[in-house]
Amino acid sequence: MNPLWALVPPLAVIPFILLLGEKRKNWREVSILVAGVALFLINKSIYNDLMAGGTPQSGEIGLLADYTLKLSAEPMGVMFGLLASFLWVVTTVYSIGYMRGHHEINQTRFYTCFAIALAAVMGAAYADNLLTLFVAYEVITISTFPLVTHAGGVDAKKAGRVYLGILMTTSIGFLLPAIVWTATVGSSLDFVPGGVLADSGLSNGAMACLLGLFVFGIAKAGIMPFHRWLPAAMVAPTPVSALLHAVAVVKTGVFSLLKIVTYTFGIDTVVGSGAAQWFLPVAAFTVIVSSIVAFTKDNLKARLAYSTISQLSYIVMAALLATVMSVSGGVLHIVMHAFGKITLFFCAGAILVALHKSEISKLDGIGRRMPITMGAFFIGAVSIIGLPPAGGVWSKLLIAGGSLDTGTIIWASVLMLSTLLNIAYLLPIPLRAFFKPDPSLAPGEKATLQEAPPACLWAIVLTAFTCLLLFVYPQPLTELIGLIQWR
Amino acid sequence: MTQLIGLYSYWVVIVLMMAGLYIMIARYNLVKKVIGLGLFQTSIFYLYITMGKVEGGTAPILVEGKELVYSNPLPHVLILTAIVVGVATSAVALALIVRIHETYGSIEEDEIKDIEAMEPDA
Amino acid sequence: MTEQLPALQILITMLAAPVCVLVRHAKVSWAIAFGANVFAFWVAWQLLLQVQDTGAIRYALGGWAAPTGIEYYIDTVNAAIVMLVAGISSVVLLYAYSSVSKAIPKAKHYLFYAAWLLCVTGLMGIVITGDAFNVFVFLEVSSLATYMLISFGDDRRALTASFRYLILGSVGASFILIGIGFLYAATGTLNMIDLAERIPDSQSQRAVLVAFSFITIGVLIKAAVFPLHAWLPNAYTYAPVAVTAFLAGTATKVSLYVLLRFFFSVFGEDYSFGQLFLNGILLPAAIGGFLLMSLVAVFQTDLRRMLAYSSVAQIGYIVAGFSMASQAGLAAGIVHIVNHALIKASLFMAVGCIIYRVGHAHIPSLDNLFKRMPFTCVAFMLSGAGLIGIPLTVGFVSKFTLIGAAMDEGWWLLAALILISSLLAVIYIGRVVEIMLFRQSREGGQASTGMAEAPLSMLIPMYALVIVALYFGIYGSETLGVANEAALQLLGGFK
Amino acid sequence: MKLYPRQRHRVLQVVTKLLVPFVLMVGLYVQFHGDYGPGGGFQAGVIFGSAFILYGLIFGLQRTREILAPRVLHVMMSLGVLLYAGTGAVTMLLGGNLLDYDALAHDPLHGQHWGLFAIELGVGVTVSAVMISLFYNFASKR
Amino acid sequence: METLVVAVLLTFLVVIAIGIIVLRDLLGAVILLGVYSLVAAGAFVVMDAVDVAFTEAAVGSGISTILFLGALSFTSHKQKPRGHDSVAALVFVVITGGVLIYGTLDMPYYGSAESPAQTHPELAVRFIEESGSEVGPPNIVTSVLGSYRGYDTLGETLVVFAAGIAVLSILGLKRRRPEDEVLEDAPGDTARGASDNQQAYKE
Repeated sequence: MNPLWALVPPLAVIPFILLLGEKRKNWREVSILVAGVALFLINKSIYNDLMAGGTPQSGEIGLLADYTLKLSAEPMGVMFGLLASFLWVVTTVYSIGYMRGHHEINQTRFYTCFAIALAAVMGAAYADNLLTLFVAYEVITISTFPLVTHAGGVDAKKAGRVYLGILMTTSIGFLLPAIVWTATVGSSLDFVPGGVLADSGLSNGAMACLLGLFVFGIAKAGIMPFHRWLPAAMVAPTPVSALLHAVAVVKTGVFSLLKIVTYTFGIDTVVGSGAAQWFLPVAAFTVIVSSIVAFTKDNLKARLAYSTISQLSYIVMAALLATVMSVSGGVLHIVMHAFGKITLFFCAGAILVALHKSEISKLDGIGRRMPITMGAFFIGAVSIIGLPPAGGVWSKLLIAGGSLDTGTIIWASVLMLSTLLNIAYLLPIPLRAFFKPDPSLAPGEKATLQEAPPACLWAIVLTAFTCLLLFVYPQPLTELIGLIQWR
Repeated sequence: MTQLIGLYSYWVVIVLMMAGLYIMIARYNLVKKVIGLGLFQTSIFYLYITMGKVEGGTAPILVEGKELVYSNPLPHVLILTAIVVGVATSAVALALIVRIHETYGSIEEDEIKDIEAMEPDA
Repeated sequence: MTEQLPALQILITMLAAPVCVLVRHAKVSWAIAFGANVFAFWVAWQLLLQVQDTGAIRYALGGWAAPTGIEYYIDTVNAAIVMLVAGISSVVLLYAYSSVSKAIPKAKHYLFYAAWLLCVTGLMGIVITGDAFNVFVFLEVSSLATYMLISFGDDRRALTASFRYLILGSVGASFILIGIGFLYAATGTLNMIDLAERIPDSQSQRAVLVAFSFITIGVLIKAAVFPLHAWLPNAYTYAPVAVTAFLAGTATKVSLYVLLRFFFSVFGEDYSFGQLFLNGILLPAAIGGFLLMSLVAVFQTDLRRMLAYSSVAQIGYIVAGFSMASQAGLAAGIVHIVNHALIKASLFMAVGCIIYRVGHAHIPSLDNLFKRMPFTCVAFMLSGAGLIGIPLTVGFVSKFTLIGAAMDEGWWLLAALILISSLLAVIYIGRVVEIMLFRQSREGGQASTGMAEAPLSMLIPMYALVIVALYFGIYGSETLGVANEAALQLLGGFK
Repeated sequence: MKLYPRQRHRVLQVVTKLLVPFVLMVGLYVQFHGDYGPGGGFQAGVIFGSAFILYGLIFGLQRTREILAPRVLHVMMSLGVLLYAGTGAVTMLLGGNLLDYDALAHDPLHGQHWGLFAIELGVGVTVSAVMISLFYNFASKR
Repeated sequence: METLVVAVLLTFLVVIAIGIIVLRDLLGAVILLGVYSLVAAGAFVVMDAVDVAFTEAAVGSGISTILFLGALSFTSHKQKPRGHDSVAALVFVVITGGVLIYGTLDMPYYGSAESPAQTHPELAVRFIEESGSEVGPPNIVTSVLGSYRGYDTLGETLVVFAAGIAVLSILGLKRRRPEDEVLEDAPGDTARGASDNQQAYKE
């Protein structure tokens, strides 16, 4: 199937959203769900095509004289597309419950921007060349800006400034010149196995500069010091945070980086030129420091945000290590982390809707009021930490294994250290919820069940279940990764 | 020395042009600026006409049956056009000055700037 | 018929101007002006197709073959620019109908449209002529009409802005006149093709050099290239907004075209850039323009003035493209001429809509405007995104090509500076967008009184331009293709 | 322009009345004799205009306007341009290029003659009308 | 002889130009500008440009002087004593002039018959030799103006037209009230006139 179809459902649903509006919100949400399911099916069909040995691709649009906009499916993109479309459905289900439960305003605008962002994510997933990827990347930035500033207050405005400021500055200041440079020295901007820069004649130093422009230019990957936008975006409603932090924005960042390393530089070029050596320490630094910062945050969403920064840098490291195993692990980690983190955010939102609490220190004993939510939280946390029986363990193993290929154990030990920190800042939350006494209850009083709206709950259960499923049955993903052409 | 004689008129004309330009730049009075513009342009006309002159020539009006040397008519034509353009520009400039004086009560550039500096943004 | 197209290009709008004065009726003269412009646009389109098909067209006026007579010389470069001028003029005229009816006393409408027609005629005349002196004549036609159009502004500062432009513009025109005079003395001809042939052999190379520098400075003033831009901010701020939209899209662009024509066709690339090292002058002007003027734009409180400074900055980009004197650089400059014209015209049209409803364009007082005028604000944002150079807008196409061209030349610093100035654009556009989207916390902001959009007759033309811009932002190869072709022709000299 | 018509001078009035027709005559001469001597449409227009300006200066704007209404001037200045550009259009209709007067008659020289006549007339009409109009505008503003 | 006359006239022009710069009385400067045009016109006659001389005399010293006087009658006659010793302007002007003089150093000398302008076979030479048979009128300037470069003259007419409507729109076209018409013939009452204008502007 032509990957262009993947853009159709999210774009086609926009007129419906606008027309149906606030007055017929049920129909509006039904139409979004229909679009989501359609999108997932389209991605599934692209997946089938790919597995059957086809190379689905679209026609091209001449954006610039020699460079075109074109979509095509390759394993990483299909995986990302499947992930994003699946989570769109789930997030929509969740946000139906959340947005109503939380009485949010301007829901029409919210869903519209959401749909545009999704279309752009599809564009990024199936981008056939750097130019297309860049276009999609920028559209995501802009279409998610109104989501971040959704609340409309002074805080939201400030956060919006930081969000747009960092993402735009880096993408215009670093990413764009990197792409133009690539176009100048490489023969094309296309993504080709083995990379186009392999025989560009760039010196090792220049190669390192170029790679650096990409690494820092893609601030969506959250590498320090350009990570500030992510915690700032916390003012957004929880479904947005879930979307931003689990699917659309951050994953586009690391996904882009993985693709660029694999198909623009070529993993051999990255290793051969030694370019990555300059940036691996930065990624490692980010992993550790953001874990420590997460530890200090009492606000649940802020803690999750810093956790995300840390986890993203795993993938950045995976990309920079540039071995087959590590990059495979990075690709897999996109999925694993997505399911884990979205579960956690859903839970955070559910707690906010049901109990109006957002600080970790106030969560004592809520496990008895919201057992399902907190149970799911536990599973998500386990997956993020990378312990069995959740899927996160596979990707972490792959990345760690890949890092050993480089002949040093530094990077592996960074991962291990961060795992310990993960345990330290994530596990206490469910433990607190289940085992500490609830201070609002008189001694001996039984806690009443106060779960979030059912729509939220369904979504939470689904994602938590997937985390577990991916532990026992990761084969479809590994098969897909096996199709990646490395050289 | 030949150069001095041959180019003397160009140089004087250039000095005249610069006199006009100087008035346009250095004088704050709007009318004076337009006067400077007139001076500047008239001097440019002079430059062109100088270029068309041929030693011992006559005005480019054909006289039947005589072999005469004629001065180059083309600069004349160009300058006829330029004169018209010049007076048209002056007319518009003066009209603007009249209105400026009417609304600002001044035709001195610095005074007008002071007045404008006090006004809020549009 | 087709061989008479070049003459029709000028003649119809030229005839329409006096007809407007004859009918003295606001609506009828608007209709005449609009019809004439649309026709001119159609002719320009046909000409572009014809030029791409058959190569450059030479049209001898009065039947006197050049260099004896005056001729039109039309190749891809100027066919594209004429089309741009006629197109922008048509769309903005459509828009002007409502915009002007509120801003200008009705009794003067017919004069306004007549002046507009004269201005368009002058601009198109400058572009398609192949005669150096004729450039001067039509430059003055358009200039006089422009002074008049600016003076229509309802603020009294429009008068001084117009006067200042008149003085500076006359200095520029006089410089051009002097330059042409020196060229004539050195070569004996006025026809551009003939000039190009005779300049290298001229005995008076010093005169040629002076001619070159005077023409350059004269045109730079007209094109408002930094630091010769002093006339532009006030003129754009106080002229009626429709006029500003029109001028921003056409007048400076035409001057930039003249620059190209003289640099590359008449004097030749070898002379301008090889012998004279012209980029030593152009490059600092360009960089100073896009950096300093973007910075100045950030601190403006009047939306029109902010956009005016941004115009000077964007002209800097164009000149930066020219200064590379490479095919890629020229193509980037030319494509940005078109793209910036589209963006700026639609931005000023959006400002016009705001002024139409709100009565002013004071940025801090536009808070929460999105609620009242969502369509206008969306148009503003889309065009503003183009100014920044966000992908899928035309601005991206030009910026990408420009940076690519700079890197091709190995001018890394220039590429970096261009990027920095794009970031400044993010700030000055972002600031306005933020104010439009959010309510200020202070008292006395816009009361949130339902929707109050500008009339459809203003919105439709504005969106027409926005959509065209989006189209060329996505199918950028179409404009780039023409620009590349034009750049090749310019570098190849007259054929 | 400040005019002081009440303090008019009888001698000036008489002289002007005598002079104006002659000036007009000179204008016409320059207009139609431009082919042979110096002068042409533009100069003729200026002279023609100056006759009215002289009249206006002496007899006051009001009376001059009664003779030649501003409205008429607008028509004249437009017609002049139309005549000129229209000549160009006619040459195109007759198969020549814009302003190729050869197309106006069978004999190119005759064509040139007619063409020059028409365009000089156009210039003259426009210029005289504009000159008088300029005078009106500056004079009526006080 | 001709050269001598031209030199004398040029010297006159310089004197007048200095007078214009120095004179603070605008009326005087305007008159001097008129004289300047007249002297220039005289020089044009000597340099065989009779048509130009005719026009310059009529326009430069006639029409434009009248326009200036018209404008001055509303404004003050004195230029305020400011904006004088502008060093920057002086430097700019001197440099510009220096560049121009540099440019003339290898120009054809005054009156040279061999200069490119005089010998271009398709322009100057053709105009002089062929215009009689190609266009007709003995006055070559008329032929060139009307026919060879008729398109320029069309542009020139447009400029005049543009100036006409520009001045019309800037100054004229006000809705006049009856009392204005009466005032027209009264000796200028400036105070009243000014207030009228203010009102008219507001309209």
